[in-house]
Parts: sequence; structure tokens; C-alpha cells
Amino acid sequence: MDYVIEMLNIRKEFPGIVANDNITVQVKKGEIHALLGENGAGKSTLMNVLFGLYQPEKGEIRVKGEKVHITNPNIANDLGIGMVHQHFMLVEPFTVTQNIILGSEPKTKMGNINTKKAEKEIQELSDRYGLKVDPTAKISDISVGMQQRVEILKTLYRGADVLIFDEPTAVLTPQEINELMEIMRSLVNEGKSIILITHKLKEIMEVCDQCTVIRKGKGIGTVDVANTTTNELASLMVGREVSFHTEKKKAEPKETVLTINNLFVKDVRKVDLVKGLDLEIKAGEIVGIAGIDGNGQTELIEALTGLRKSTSGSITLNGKDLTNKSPRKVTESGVGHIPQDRHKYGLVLDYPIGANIVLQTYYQKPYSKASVLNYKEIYDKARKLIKEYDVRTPSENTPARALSGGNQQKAIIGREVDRSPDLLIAAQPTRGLDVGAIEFIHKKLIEERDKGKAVLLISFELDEILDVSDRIAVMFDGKIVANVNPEDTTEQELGLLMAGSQVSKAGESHDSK
Amino acid sequence: MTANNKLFGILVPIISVILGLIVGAIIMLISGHNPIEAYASLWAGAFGDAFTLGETIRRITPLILTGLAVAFAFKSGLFNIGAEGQVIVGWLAAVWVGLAIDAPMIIHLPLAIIMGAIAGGLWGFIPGLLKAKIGVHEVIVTIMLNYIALFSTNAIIRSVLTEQSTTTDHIAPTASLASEWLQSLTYFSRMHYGILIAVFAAVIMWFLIERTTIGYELKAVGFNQHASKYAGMNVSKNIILSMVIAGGFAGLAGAMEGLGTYGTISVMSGFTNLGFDGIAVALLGANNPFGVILAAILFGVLKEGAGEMPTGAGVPTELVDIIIALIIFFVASSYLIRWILLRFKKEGDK
Amino acid sequence: MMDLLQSIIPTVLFYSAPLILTALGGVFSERSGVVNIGLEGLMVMGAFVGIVFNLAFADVFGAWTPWLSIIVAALVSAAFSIIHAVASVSLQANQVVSGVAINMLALGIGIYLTKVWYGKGQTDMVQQPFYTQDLGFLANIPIIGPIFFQGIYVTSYVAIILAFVAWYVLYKTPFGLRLRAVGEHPMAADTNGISVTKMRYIAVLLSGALGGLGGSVFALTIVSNFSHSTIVGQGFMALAAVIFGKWHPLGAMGAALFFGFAQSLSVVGGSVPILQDIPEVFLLIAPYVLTILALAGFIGRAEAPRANGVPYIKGSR
Amino acid sequence: ACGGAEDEDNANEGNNGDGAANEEEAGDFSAAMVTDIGGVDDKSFNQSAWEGLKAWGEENGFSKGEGFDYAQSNDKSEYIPNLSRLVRDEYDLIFGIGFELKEDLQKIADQNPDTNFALVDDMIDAPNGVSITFKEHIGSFLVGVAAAHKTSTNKLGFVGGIDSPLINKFESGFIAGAKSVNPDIEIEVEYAASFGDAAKGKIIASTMYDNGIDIIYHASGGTGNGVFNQAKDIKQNDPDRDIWVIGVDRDQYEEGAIGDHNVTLTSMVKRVDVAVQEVTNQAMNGEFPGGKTLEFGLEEDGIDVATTNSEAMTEEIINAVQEWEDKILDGEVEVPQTREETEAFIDAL
Ligand SMILES: Nc1ncnc2c1ncn2[C@@H]1O[C@H](COP(=O)(O)OP(=O)(O)OP(=O)(O)O)[C@@H](O)[C@H]1O
Ligand SMILES: Nc1ncnc2c1ncn2[C@@H]1O[C@H](COP(=O)(O)OP(=O)(O)OP(=O)(O)O)[C@@H](O)[C@H]1O
Ligand SMILES: [Mg+2]
Ligand SMILES: [Mg+2]
Repeated sequence: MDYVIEMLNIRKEFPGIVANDNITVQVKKGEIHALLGENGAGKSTLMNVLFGLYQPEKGEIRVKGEKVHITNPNIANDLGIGMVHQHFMLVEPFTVTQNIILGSEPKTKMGNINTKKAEKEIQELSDRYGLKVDPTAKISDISVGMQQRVEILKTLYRGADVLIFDEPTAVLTPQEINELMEIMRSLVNEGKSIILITHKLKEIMEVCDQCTVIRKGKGIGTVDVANTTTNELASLMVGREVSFHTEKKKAEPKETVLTINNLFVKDVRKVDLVKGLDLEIKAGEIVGIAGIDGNGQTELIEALTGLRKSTSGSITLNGKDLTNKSPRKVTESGVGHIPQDRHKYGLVLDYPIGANIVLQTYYQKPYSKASVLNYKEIYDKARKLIKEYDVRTPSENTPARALSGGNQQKAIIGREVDRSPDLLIAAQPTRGLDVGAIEFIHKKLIEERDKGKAVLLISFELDEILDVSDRIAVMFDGKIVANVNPEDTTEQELGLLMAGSQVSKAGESHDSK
Repeated sequence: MTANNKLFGILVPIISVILGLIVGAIIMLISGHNPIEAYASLWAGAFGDAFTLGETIRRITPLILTGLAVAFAFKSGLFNIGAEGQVIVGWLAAVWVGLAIDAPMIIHLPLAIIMGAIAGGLWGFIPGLLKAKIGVHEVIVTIMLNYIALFSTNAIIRSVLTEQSTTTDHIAPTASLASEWLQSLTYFSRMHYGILIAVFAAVIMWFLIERTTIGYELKAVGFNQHASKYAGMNVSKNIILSMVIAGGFAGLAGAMEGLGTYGTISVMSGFTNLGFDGIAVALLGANNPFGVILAAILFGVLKEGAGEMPTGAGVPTELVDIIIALIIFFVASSYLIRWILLRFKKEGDK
Repeated sequence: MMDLLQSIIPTVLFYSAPLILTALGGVFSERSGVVNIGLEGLMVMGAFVGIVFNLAFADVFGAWTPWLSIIVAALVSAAFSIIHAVASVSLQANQVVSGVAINMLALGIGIYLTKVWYGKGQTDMVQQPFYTQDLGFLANIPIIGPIFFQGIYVTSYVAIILAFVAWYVLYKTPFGLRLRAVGEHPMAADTNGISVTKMRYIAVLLSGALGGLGGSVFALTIVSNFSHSTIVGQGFMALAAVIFGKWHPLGAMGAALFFGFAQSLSVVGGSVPILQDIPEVFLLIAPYVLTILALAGFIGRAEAPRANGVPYIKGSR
Repeated sequence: ACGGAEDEDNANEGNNGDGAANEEEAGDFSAAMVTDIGGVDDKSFNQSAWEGLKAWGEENGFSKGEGFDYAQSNDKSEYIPNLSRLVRDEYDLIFGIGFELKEDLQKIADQNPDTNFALVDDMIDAPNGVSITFKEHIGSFLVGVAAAHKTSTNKLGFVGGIDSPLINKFESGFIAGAKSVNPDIEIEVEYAASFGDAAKGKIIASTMYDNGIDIIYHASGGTGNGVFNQAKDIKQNDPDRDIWVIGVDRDQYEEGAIGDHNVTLTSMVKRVDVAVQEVTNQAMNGEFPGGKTLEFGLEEDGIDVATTNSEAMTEEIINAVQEWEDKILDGEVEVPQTREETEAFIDAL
């Protein structure tokens, strides 16, 4: 058999846990091979072993039939293995070119970096695979999608034949995902092989040839994608039946909770990103905001939650003005917020999970009296939420850092929902989570709605928007350009709206200025 | 695991101290001195009699406070290299009040102490404000403020508190922390009531940090400013507050020197080093208030005892600085000690 | 005006040179992600070694002694800085702590050995310090010559040239790119096959060498002997220059020159009519106040290398 | 390289910690001293004081640790423990060297009425204490005279450590001395605000020499290192230029050596050794002048003008100095000690 990569009976242990337990993966030349598994199943670990970042305790790796010992990434590079990591490995203040050549820089006779030559080569590579990357741009200035293409270029520049993608689509917009799929296909056409880690079964069905499923560190087996269904893959992965469509009753919207009127917000660089946005949300409905990243969603959320000042317009909650109020004021007025970056905003990672549970309420009774904390109350509360929201943690004293992403997210949702806010803002609440966790979170959002709360859902996952929302507001260029009913629309139509192709509506909002 | 961590938390400093002393002994052997004699005289220098014991306690007092000053700022992610300058202005303010005001002790002494803390706090406020509002690195501002404190204080001593003299008059007895009783107990050492204030300050810090919403906020800001802002905390206010309180502790250290040990303030040609030693104390004490007390005791003992080494064993006092530096290294590199301990444990388990 | 410049510039240059050298060391170290509070100690070590070598070998090497002294000082300080590297790179120590320990250790060792070797708290004055000189034909250039190239320590220009070399190395060579990558995102560097440990060791050793150079140049141009008060705070000023200069070699050089300028203004100020009536203390604190104002006013938020101070542990996030 | 006999003696101290067996029976009188920050090898008055005490001890057959000793202070906070230790070790006479010890010595003297104390450079007020001061203004006056005769630019410089009454005494005497010789001489005065900032000393000296000053008198401890450095640097570059430094406290001839030249014109020497020896002898003989202030000046050999640099200190200058010395001794000249007195002095010229 002409396997390019064979990982045979790999075992990798971490203190107290067997991350990979006797897993075998065999990848043929020119195929896209999927790795599927729940959060923490051991996919990233396995690939890090292949890339030389970890050493396996047992097992054998063969590249093109030859047994190899990959003790560091240099060796992997030499063997033609490249990896696009789950968390990007890019140096932000550097340019695209600098990032790509880092570690294998072309030199002039003088011994300094031959930037010209490098830029030319990268431009050529980029053109060849249709990657559309500007070699002179700074990483901090380019979009997430382009950053990922830089990561791909990095591997190609080093002459990789086998590319590993670790959850590449988790951070991408639908358009970018489609582009990526194209890129993968063209790579395979050029004779490269790809290993793709993803939680999105649809993607596997779309581009992959084979799929190896991992559950709790053990290899469950490899299936031929052409002969399987998403349902089969899902049950292989979690070991039980999974329902994809979220069950929910029809929404019964009541009085208006949130009113946004002609809102303008500038971003860090002092450019208007929200430009005269109007939006209303009623009690008992979930409004989903669909839109491509960078159309002002982040700024909108920040303005809503008091993290950023708006330059004009108004925000009203239950008839009370919330414009440019402090985050504390906003929270106290009855807004809950599941932030899109849970590590940056959602948690103090070094605090115990218990202390994180009272992040906004520590100063209130019963958690403190006259500024003195009441730890008993705090930890009682924490224990209650941990149980209720199925947060898997050794104890409420465990630092939040030690929890997996999914469990961190559950803790945040528990905290926000428990305060019973009139308006719950959920930004990318399921990013990077496995289907089990996603199911749970969607259920919670719908429960809130059913309790008569207003929910604002911002997501780049069209599936999620279509599945959970009662009403979809399409955001483009800082404005809501369309309100659609999820039942009467398709991904296709949404995609067009998100790309700003509805001329008549744009003209309408022009008048309102 | 957590029980293990606690055990390590105690074992690591102890082992570090032992290692530091061993390496110190090796250095002495190499340079032709007798380590046993040297350590014996060090011991005598710190605990030999009531006087040295009193002096050792006197020396520990400001070290506790500057240790707290550094540790407190550390808790909210700030590095207070400025304890040095805060000590100086605290000292100045306390002595100033001690000299200029005529009041009964019950008012005078607390006022002088508080003014010392306020002056130190003010000296912490400046870098705090600049950090919070403009994002200027606190390390560089505190370094600069150390010099400004030094030169300004010297100028004030010379042209305001005295007429071109280098030492002020003695403060009024009503503002003095010195105690005839303590002195008589310790054969005229300069031990004073400040030690009680220092220990009390450590308790205050512990309570503030561990038990109040203020501490909750300060630590949160130290760990993650974004999340703190998200949670509705005022990040700027907390940064400033942290530096002010830290400066207050250092100012108190200065007040201890001014009201307790010396009763005066003199023109200084260089830094007191209390602030820099405070960094070491805070580190060895793992930024924990009670750890700070223990670390201050250790350093106080070593430094006081060192005075006896040249006469007792012909060993230069600087050996103690070397030992202290080594101890800090070992504590900082506790990874190594943990690793070795784990090895031992594994062997033992088998 | 000319006279004033002619008296200020050489002063600025000799005062700043040790700061420039040491600050460059700081730039290398911190650019690689290792905080270096220990610059002061590295300077102390440099001053100590420079003076001791000079005292011991002046008879052997004659006029070459000062040059050899600073080279030896650089080497020994580099070796000394290995302690900081081991602690902060290999043993994942808190780098600030390790730096503080370096400061205490250097002074302790310096004075201890001085006492053991010379039997007293300070050394004698060296017989072969650096002397100022006119720099060849440059000194004859009209206007510029007298101001910049007459009566100057060659070491001052060595420092300035090294600043440009450092800039070239950091920003133009593969080595520099790798070093900066390690300080910004060590894991990215690691996945690109760059040894984070190796780069950081090299950077810390460079800071040791440059700090040693700075300390020995200070001792051999300004003080001429070694005692506990030879290096008092210059290392911290160099650290301030690193930050003030935004972790850029030329920025650090500019900052160091600025400190030198402020320092010399506080002396020369006395003879400038406008400044004469200002109480002395204001001139004394001027350099420090100006630095703070400059940071608060024009320079603003300085972004440290992102991974500065964070030990790199393979495989963690 | 350099280092006189005293230094070699010091070098041995490290090893005889156990105290070699003493050949002679120790007498029942003993004396010791506490240094200020700097220690007995500071090439300044601590060293000088120790030399005096040692000379006394050797004269009487004692050895270090047996009959006489010192305690070194590395920090202000160590004065009290050091003084107290010596009291407890039952020394009969304890010296505090330097005005920095004033407060602490006073305190210890009050607490220990049975021990005798002596403070160098400042006054204490106790029946069991004696104050030893020096007429620095007079010595400074004389080096001012020497400088006035030596200068060819008629511009002199004075570099002080910390601006304080003590250092003002040096300044006043120097100005008065120079102006007495030639009222047209200009004298620039600068203070470094520190006794240990060589860089500052160098910058000041550099500015002064640039401004045409050719002789600088420094009373600034370690800061003076920078002054010497700058002078030597100028001399190295231009051996023909006449550049001088006047040293302070002890003969700083060594510091001035540069090749075949020496930039130390002279030094204002305070004979702390003489004073210490004198007072110790008095105390041993039961004549301790408790409660008194002893002022050491020319008559007492407490002040001296160094003439080691015989090339620079010409016969003519030495004679001139001698002349003014006589005038002072005769009471013809009253040397000012403060800035006000100096102004009056100059006006009267
Ligand atoms: N560096 C590490 N040290 C200790 N344990 C680790 C480490 N990295 C991963 N693990 C553990 O190994 C297991 C597998 O983790 P891995 O990151 O491979 O999962 P994954 O399948 O990639 O999950 P996800 O889908 O969330 O990315 C997890 O249980 C995790 O706790
Ligand atoms: N250095 C480490 N030591 C111990 N456990 C680790 C370490 N690094 C990772 N883990 C474990 O890895 C697991 C999560 O890893 P994983 O990469 O799967 O997270 P994730 O769910 O993908 O999170 P993210 O939202 O960051 O993508 C957690 O169980 C965590 O405890
Ligand atoms: Mg993963
Ligand atoms: Mg993940």
C-alpha cells in the first residue's frame, strides 16, 4: 500500500492521563483524511506527536513506508510534514513574509535576510494555490482567514507534502470556509496529502476521503466517507445517538426589551465599524446576528456591554437608557454576556472556578457584606452551578485554567444565565466545542427564551444561526441590512445577504441618515 | 496535588536556605575561611545576647513593611521597584510631623505614622496613575521616582528642616516609637514598638487581599485586565489603589526608621536599600503576607548577624549578601528542587 | 552656543556610553523574552573584573590594558550571566527574581573578593584607564569636529557603533528575526524548528557581555577603581533606557544619550544664565523628571515583547 | 601596584581572626573605634584614624584585638550595634569617626557613663565624651594660597560633596585664601550632592576645566575620583597644559599620578591620626578631657599642607604658604568659616 503517513499503535501519556491509547492512523497519498473526536479525545495530541512536538511512549511512525523518529519539528519539516495549528503560531508584529521564512530564511551573501527573494517566492506560491496573501502585510493587520492562509503557506514554503490542519474552520466565516475547502482540494490535486481535524461533520462529508474516529484517547476505527452518514459519524464519535436539530417550540415574542437606535461605534483604530445600526429584540425571542467577521459585530457587542463607547445613537433596555454606561451599570441593568473570547474576557484563568462564578456579583449580598467576602456563600453557589451545568472539574477550587474549553464555557454560561438577565448576549458561544457541548448550550439558550428572556446570538456558524434563532438579523458593513425568518431562508440566501448584495435595502438605510 | 503543593511551598524555601548556607560555606572554604566559626559568629551576632536580639528585631521591622509593599503590588500584577523612594518620603514625612507639631502622644504619634504612610502612598500614586491612565511602565517610573525622592528629600532636610545641616533635630518624644522599656530589656538596643505595627500591617494585607472585595478586584486586575473590565471593575482605579497601598506600606517602613530607630532623618548619599531588600523579602515570602514576615526575619537575622563575622571569623560581611542572593536563586528556581524532591519521592514509593 | 555644545556633547558621550552598552544588552535579553533586572549586577561584575584585570596586568600589556580589560570583563560577565540564563530559561524561575538575585550576587562577590584579595573595601586606582583623544581626521572637520570628535573616548563611539550593529543584527539577520520571534511567540518559533532555549541563552549571554562591557567602560573612564559605590544605579538607568527606547537598539541609545544630556545639563546648567537662579535640587532631579514626562507625554504606551518574562514550557499554552 | 606600608598591614588582618598569641601582657587600658561607612581602608579619615590608633597600640605593645580594635560600619544603621558591641567588650575609650556618628555616639555615651567616648569631626555633649574637630578652614585657606600662586588663568574651582556647614568650611577657607593673595581670582563653586558620584565629579571637573579653570580643590570623597580622572585625562592628552587638583583629608598624591606627571598640586591633610593618638594617650594617662571640644589646627599638627609634589609645589609657593601660616598663627588673619564670614572677609580685603 502506498501510505504516505502511518501512525501505528501510538500511545502518549500525560501525567495522570492517557491522551492517546494505541491509536492507528494511515493516510494515503493524495487523500484528505479526517480525524474526528470529542473535545479532549486526543486529536491534537496525536498530531503533535506526528509533528515532533511530543514523543510517544509507544508506537511507530512511518513516512512513505520508512520508519522514522520525529524528535522535533525540524525533522517533521525535513520529512515533508507541515502543521497548521489549532491556535495560530504567528508572530503578530512580524510581516507575513517574516513569519513564513522564520527558521529557514534565505540569506544574501552579506548574511542578512534576503527579503526581496523571499517575498517573490511567497507571492508565487500564494498565486499557485490561490491563497491571496499579501507578503508585506503585518499579521496584526490581516483577517483571521488570511492568517490561516499564511499558516498554510508556511508549510508549503517548507516543501510539505503532508499538511495537518487542526480545527482550521473553527475561526472562519462561511465564505472563508468555502475558500479553504477549495484550497484543500487544489492542494490535493497538486499531489499533497492532508490530515484534517474538525468537529464539523458537514465538512468531513464535503471534502474528506477517509475519517478516523477517536474516542477518549482510543482509536475507534477508520471509515470511508463515501459510505457513511453524518449520523453514523456522530454516534461513532460520542458513542450514542446525537440529534442535530435542536428541538424547540415556536417563539412567543412579547414586549420589546432592547432597542438600538442609529448606533455608531468606532474600533481601536478610530474607524467607524458600526454605522447607524438599528435593532430591536423582544422578550421571549432569540435574535441571531448573521454576518461575516469584521462587519462590526465585535464593536456592537462591546458597545452593548459597555466595554466600548459609542459615538452616537442610543441603546435602550426596558425603556431605560443604557448608552455608554459602564459595564457594571449594564450588568446591573439586566444584561448577561457570554463573551466571544472566553480566555480574554470570560474568565480570570488563575482564579478558582468558584471565584469566577461571582465575577460580576462578588460585591453584592450574599457574596460579600461591607466589602468582606463570604466564601461559604460563594462556594455554595459555585457547587450548585457546577452541578446544574455539568461543569466537569475536580472541585470548585480548581483554577479555571485547568478546565477544558467546553467546561470553561459551561461555567460562563452557568454564571450568566443564573443571574437571570432580561437580555442575554451570546457571542460565538459554541466556538471550538464538540457536538455534545454544543447541544447542551443551545438547549440552555432556548430555555432562557422560554422563560421570557431576550437572547441575542452572534455567530459565524450559519448552521447555528439557522438552528437556534427565531429571527435572523443580517449584519453588513456596520448595519442590519435584512431581517429574515430562519424558516423561510436558506444558507445560500443568507450568504448573499451577508456579502451585502441586497442593493435596495442598502439604499433604504442610506435615506435614514 | 494541592496538599503536595502546600508541602512544596514550605519545603522549597527551607531547602533553599540550607543550600544557600552550604554554598556560602563552600565559598568560605575556598577563600580560606572557617565556615563553622563564621556561622557561629553570625549566630552570635544575631542572637548572642539581648542587645543583638533587640537590634535584629529592629532590623526586621522595616523589612517586613517593604516586603509587603512589593508583595502587595505584585498581587495586582505590578512591580514596585519604587519601595526605595517610598521609604524615603515616608521617613521624611514622619520625621517632619514629629518635629513640627506639638501635640499629646495619642495624637502626635499616630499622625506621624499616618503621614509617613500617606507620603509613601502618594509616591506610589504617581506611577499608579501614569500606568493606569497613560500606560507608562511602572518599573521605569518607580526607578525615576526613587532618585527624585532621594534628591528632593536631601534638599528638604537641608533647606527646610534644618539650616544647611545634614541631620535634623530629634523628633519630639510624643512622636517617638522608641520605648525605654524595650530598650532596657535589650541593653539599649534600638528595638521599638514598630515591630507590632509591621506585623499588624501584614495581617491587614492578608485580610485585604484574601477576605475583601477590594482584594478580589486587585487580584483579578493583576491576573486579567480584560476580564476585570468585562466584570465591571474599574481597572484604572485598582491599579492606582494597589500602588497607593503598596506605597503606603513602604512609607510606613520609612516612618519606622524615622520614628523608631533613628528619631531623625539625615541627608543620604545613597539609597537605604530597604526597598530593594523588600523585593527579595517579597519573593522569598512568595508574596504572601505571612511568608513575608518569615522572609524578613531570615534576612534580618542574616544581615544583623553578618556584622559579627569580620571580627569573629575574619569573613567579610558581604558573604551574607552572597548567601541571600543564592537563597533567592534557589527559591526562584524551585523547579529544580521540586524535581529533585519528586525523584526522591518516587524512589521512596517503590 | 558653540562653546556650550562643545562642553556638553563630550560629557553626554562619556556619561552615556556605559548606559548605551548595557542597555543594548538589555534589549537583546528582553527581545528574546527574558526580563533583565540584573543589568545593574552585570555592570558591577564588569566594573569589578575590568578594574582587577587592569590592576593585575597593566605592567604586562601596557597601553592595551584597558581594551583587554573590557574584553575580559565582557567575557566574565557573560559567564556570570549564565546563572540568570539557567534560572530563567532552564529552571523556569521568575525572571525578575533571578535578576534581583544577580544584582545582589554580583555586588556581594565583587566586594567579598576585593576584601579577600586586596584586604580592603576598595581597590587602588588603575594605572591604565581610558583616556580621551581626538579622533583622527574627523577631529579636523570644521564645526562638527570640535564638538563631536575632539577629546572623546573611543569607547563612546564603540558604544554608538555597537548600537547600529545591534540594530542590524536584530532587524536584518536571520539570527535577529529568530531572536525576536522567540520573545514574541516562543511556541511559534519552536514549531518552526527554532530552539527557544538556545536563542534565550545566547541573548542572556549577550546581555551579560554587553553589561560587562558597560560596567568596565564606566569604571575605566570615570571612576578608575572598584568599590561598593562604583556602580550605583547605572544598571537601572540602562534598564530605563531599554524601556524608554521601546526595546529598540537605536531607541535605547537615544534614551541613554538623553539621560546623559539631562545629567550634564544639571551640571552645566549652573553656568547657563537662565538656569542659574533655579535651586540646585531642581537641576538634580531634572533628568528623572524629564524621563517621566517624556514617557507620559510623547512616548506613551510602550509595548514590551509579548512573551517577555514568561518562561517557555514546551507543550503548554 | 601601589599601596603603602599601611595597606600591607591591612592585608594581613583578614587572617588573624583567632588573634595570635600576644607576646606582652596587655595593659589594662584599651581603645577602639567605629568607622563610618567606608571602613579603615577608605584612603581617607577612617584610614587615618586607624593608623593613629594602631600607632598608639604598637607603641604600647598591643596588637589588634588585644588592646585596640575597630568595628566597621557598612550602613548607618550599624553605628549603634558597633558602638554598643565595643562598650560591652569593655573598651575604655571608644572613637566614633565622622560626623555621621554624632547622634548615635551621643546616645551611647549617655547610656554608658562609665566609658569614655570621642567623636571626630563633630561635637558631642557629654561629660564622658570629647569632641575632636579640625580647623579645615585654615587648611583650606592655605591650599587656597597655594592655588592662587599656581594658577595662570586666575580661575579656580571648588567641588564639594554635600552642601553642608562642614563642607562650607572648606569652601570658605579656600576662597578666602585665594582672594587674600589675589582678589581678582574667580572661584567657581559646585556641589555634587553626593560623596560617591564619580561621574558627577567628572562632569563638573570637565566643565570647569573647559571654562578655563586650571586648579580644582575638591572636598567630596569618592566624587573626587572623577575630578582626578578628568584632570589626568586632560594631562594625558596635553602634557603641557597645566592642570591641577588639590586633594583633601589625606595626601592624595597617589591619585594624581599620570605617567611621569602628577596632577595633585597639594592636599589639605587632616591629621586624624595625630588627634586620635593624642587623645588616646591623654585618656590612658588619666587626663581624658571629658566634655571638652578639642580643635586641631596648625599648632597641634592637626592640619597640614602636603608638599609631596615637589615639582609643582615650588619653593616660592611653599614660602608663601608658610608666610600666611605665620600670619594666621599670629592672629593677623581670621579665617572665615561660613559663607557670610567669607563675604565679609572679602569685602574687607
Ligand atoms: N500538555 C498537556 N499536558 C497534560 N495533559 C494534556 C496536555 N495536552 C493535552 N492533554 C490532555 O490530553 C487529552 C487530549 O487532548 P487533546 O488536546 O489532544 O484533545 P483534542 O482531541 O485535540 O481536543 P479538542 O477537540 O478540544 O481540540 C486531554 O484530556 C488533555 O487533558
Ligand atoms: N499543560 C497542561 N497541563 C495540564 N492539562 C492541560 C495542559 N494543557 C492542556 N491541558 C488540558 O487540555 C484540555 C483541553 O485541551 P484542548 O486543547 O482540548 O482544549 P479546547 O477545548 O480545545 O480549548 P480551546 O477552547 O482552547 O480550543 C483540558 O482538559 C486541559 O486541562
Ligand atoms: Mg485539539
Ligand atoms: Mg479545541
